Amino acid sequence: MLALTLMTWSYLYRENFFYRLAEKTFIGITVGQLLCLQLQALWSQDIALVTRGEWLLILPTVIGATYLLRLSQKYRWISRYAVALLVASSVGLAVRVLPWIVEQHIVAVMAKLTVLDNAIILTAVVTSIFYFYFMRKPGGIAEQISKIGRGFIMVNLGAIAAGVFLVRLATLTERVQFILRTLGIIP
Amino acid sequence: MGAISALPELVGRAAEMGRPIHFTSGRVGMTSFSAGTSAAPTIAALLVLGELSKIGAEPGVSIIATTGEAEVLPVAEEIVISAVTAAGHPEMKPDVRFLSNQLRSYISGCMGIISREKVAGNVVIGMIGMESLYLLDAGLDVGAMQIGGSASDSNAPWFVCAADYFLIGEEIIATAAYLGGDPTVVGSVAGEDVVKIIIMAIMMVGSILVTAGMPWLTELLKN
Amino acid sequence: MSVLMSVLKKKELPFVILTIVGLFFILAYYFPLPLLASVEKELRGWVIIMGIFLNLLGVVSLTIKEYGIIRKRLAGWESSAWFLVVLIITVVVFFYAGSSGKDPFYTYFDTLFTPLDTGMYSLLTFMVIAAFFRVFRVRSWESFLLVASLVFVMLMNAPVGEAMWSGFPAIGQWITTVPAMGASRASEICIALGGIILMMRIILGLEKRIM
Amino acid sequence: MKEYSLRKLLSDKRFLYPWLVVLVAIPYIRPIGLPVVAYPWTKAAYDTVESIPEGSNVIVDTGFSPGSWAEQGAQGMALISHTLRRNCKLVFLVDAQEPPGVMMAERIMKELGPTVVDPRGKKYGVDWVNLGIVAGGVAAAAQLAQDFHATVKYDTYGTSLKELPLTKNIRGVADFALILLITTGRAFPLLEQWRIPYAKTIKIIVATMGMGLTTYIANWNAGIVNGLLSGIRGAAEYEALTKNYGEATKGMDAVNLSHIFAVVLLFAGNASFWIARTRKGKPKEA
Repeated sequence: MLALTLMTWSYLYRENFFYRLAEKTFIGITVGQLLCLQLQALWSQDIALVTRGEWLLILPTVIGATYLLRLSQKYRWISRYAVALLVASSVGLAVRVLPWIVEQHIVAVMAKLTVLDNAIILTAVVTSIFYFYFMRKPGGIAEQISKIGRGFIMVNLGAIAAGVFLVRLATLTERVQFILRTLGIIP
Repeated sequence: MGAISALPELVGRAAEMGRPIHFTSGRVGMTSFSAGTSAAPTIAALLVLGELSKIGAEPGVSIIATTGEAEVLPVAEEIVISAVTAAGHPEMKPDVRFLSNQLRSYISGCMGIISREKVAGNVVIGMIGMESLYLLDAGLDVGAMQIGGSASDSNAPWFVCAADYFLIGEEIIATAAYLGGDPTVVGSVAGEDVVKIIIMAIMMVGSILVTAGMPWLTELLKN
Repeated sequence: MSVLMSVLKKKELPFVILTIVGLFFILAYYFPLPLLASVEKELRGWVIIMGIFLNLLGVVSLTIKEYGIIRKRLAGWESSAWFLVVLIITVVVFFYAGSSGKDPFYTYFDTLFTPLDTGMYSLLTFMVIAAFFRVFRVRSWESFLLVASLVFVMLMNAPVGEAMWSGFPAIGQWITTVPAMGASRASEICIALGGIILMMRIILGLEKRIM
Repeated sequence: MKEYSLRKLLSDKRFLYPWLVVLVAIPYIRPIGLPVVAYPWTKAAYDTVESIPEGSNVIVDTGFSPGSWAEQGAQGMALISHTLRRNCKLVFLVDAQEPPGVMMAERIMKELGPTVVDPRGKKYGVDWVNLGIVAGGVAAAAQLAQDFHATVKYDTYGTSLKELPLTKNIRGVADFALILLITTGRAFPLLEQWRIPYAKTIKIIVATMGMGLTTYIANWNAGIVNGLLSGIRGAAEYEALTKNYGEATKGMDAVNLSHIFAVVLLFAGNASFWIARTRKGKPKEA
């Protein structure tokens, strides 16, 4: 186990044989697990149900199977229908975020402006939206406001970077502790 | 937006050096994981891939696209095929590689490709999760020119600092729309800007009302 | 027959299907009638089943690509061969040992997976440190704001900041809850809006590049 | 050109890595122990656990994977050891989204067992139960609140819940006093389906990753969440509040050292950049 961790860390020096070994092992086991779990799911969620009489499920099975036709140059066009369905379902799901946005963000901003912080939050939101106001003309007032918004965005990104550092550091401490334990330096 | 004009520069550099370009739209897909917010940036990223393939078709630059979600594979291939056909090079084959659906495993594969192929350009765009800094770091090491941006705020800071051209948040989606040079795009974006003005107006009016002790607008929107 | 085939091969028909199904999903969400809801639930189930095939497609195409590298003896074919070996071992262990509960497959998988996963994960800390040193440069007033906010929030997170000056945690907390919060809300709102516009363009068939 | 080569060595990023490992390792070998001052929301979490009656039932969602053990595990251990010392009975469950969480509940109890809690007192089935994965999302959570036994029939080992002394008499949300959400974001919908409708009888503490903090602070201000822990820092604060110092406190030492290191690097990187810039009159890329 220690060896595997060190093999991934060897990338830090440069891409090398040990890293490649670790990488291919890693992809191999995860893809292998994916293959097995999906075959199992294909049986339990689909074929087993069809044989039990849910005939309607034959349809998605056939459509799904056309994805595999992509591997052939000649019949690739058939899978285009399945791709259309895939894009359609993703589109349909994406439109659902609207009510959530209203509740989570737009309503949350509305607060007593007499509190200085609330006023600053409102300013930050409005100026930052101006940064994403694409019809602005160069040199116009919207351009000036968007620059302030960009400043707020940068402050946000800095704060995020600090948070990410803390989170990732926790994982490193766990690994270092593991190495020290394996080497017997600490109990 | 600088990143649009940077694509030809990137392709030119790759053609000159005779090295490939690496493209990825990240680990998330369109229907499965937190679909609501990741679908649009992922599709927008794939449109950027299409544009990249179109520009790269003429000088014959090979573009390695990687993905961590199998459902991106067929969509990306379709987009690349139609892009290279439109550019008059239908013989170019798309090189889209599904690496693994597990995040870190996918990252290890991407890093391997970037450093082994010594890519000339590294385009990391879409709903990029924690893979952002791994891929940018690998790109820096091989001296690749990097273009990218993440629609997820928590991974955007690295792009601002480590990429040569970066896009923040919604700029990704807008860039992808503008790239095609389609006249209907301007109309859609103008319409969206009007919505933004309305949202800002609602927020300001709502705040003033709350300050004045009349929170009825807030109550109305909550339902 | 050949006429039918050539019509089917064209791109228009998939676009029509895309529009119909996409509009249906939107309608079913905003007008939750019982009939629409039940059809929508059925369709969601279909998407999951189709997802199984997509994953299989991913695995098969990856395997074919790696096999091609081995057959042509391209550079690095040895590592591709190793990948295939690991893949086959994993599949064999899975189906030979069964897959539920605390059985050999999970022991096998965990022994390899956990150190690789946490090892890769912790690599990121090194990269963050390197990035701080290499690329977090104050080039303009914008990058100055970014770096300044980074420093203050870092000194809020670490207790040592408090030990140095009690102002660090106070400023750090103010940054995270006031200006940063505002900017992140704006960014979320705009991404959602831009996403919806792009999706509507796709559904209405304005975005021809998608297929 | 000796000076030049030295500078080249110093500017190579690989030079930094061993230092980081050393800085993180030092506190494990020789702890430093700078005091950690608790945020108000962490103090609120402590007060919440203190406020529930001794011996109450607590429902715990451990929806995180082994990769986040360093953060979520530390928070879980700090919170759960406190509830156990107040003789609370624990019911663990996870959402289908995070299957490895089932093992995480076991790991927390295993690592706690011999150290903090008196191992003689705490028994499986009497003091804690692991329901395993409860599939079905929002609908399942709502049903679980109203009719516990109709939703889940067996624990993760396949024992009937009607036979276990702890779960035998549980009917629904009314039998619980506290929810602990120890998750990495996509929480089991206990917040929506348990806390908000039954806010009078049940309290909730959320232990989130460091990055999820801002979202939940808004909820804490609004009174939806009673207490909040965030990342390894939250765990260390909680350990300080309960005076039960463990992994997170040692981790915070590593955090201190490495944060100082990071700030120094930021300044060093920028200083060298500006020196190079003023000397050459144009920016030098890294």
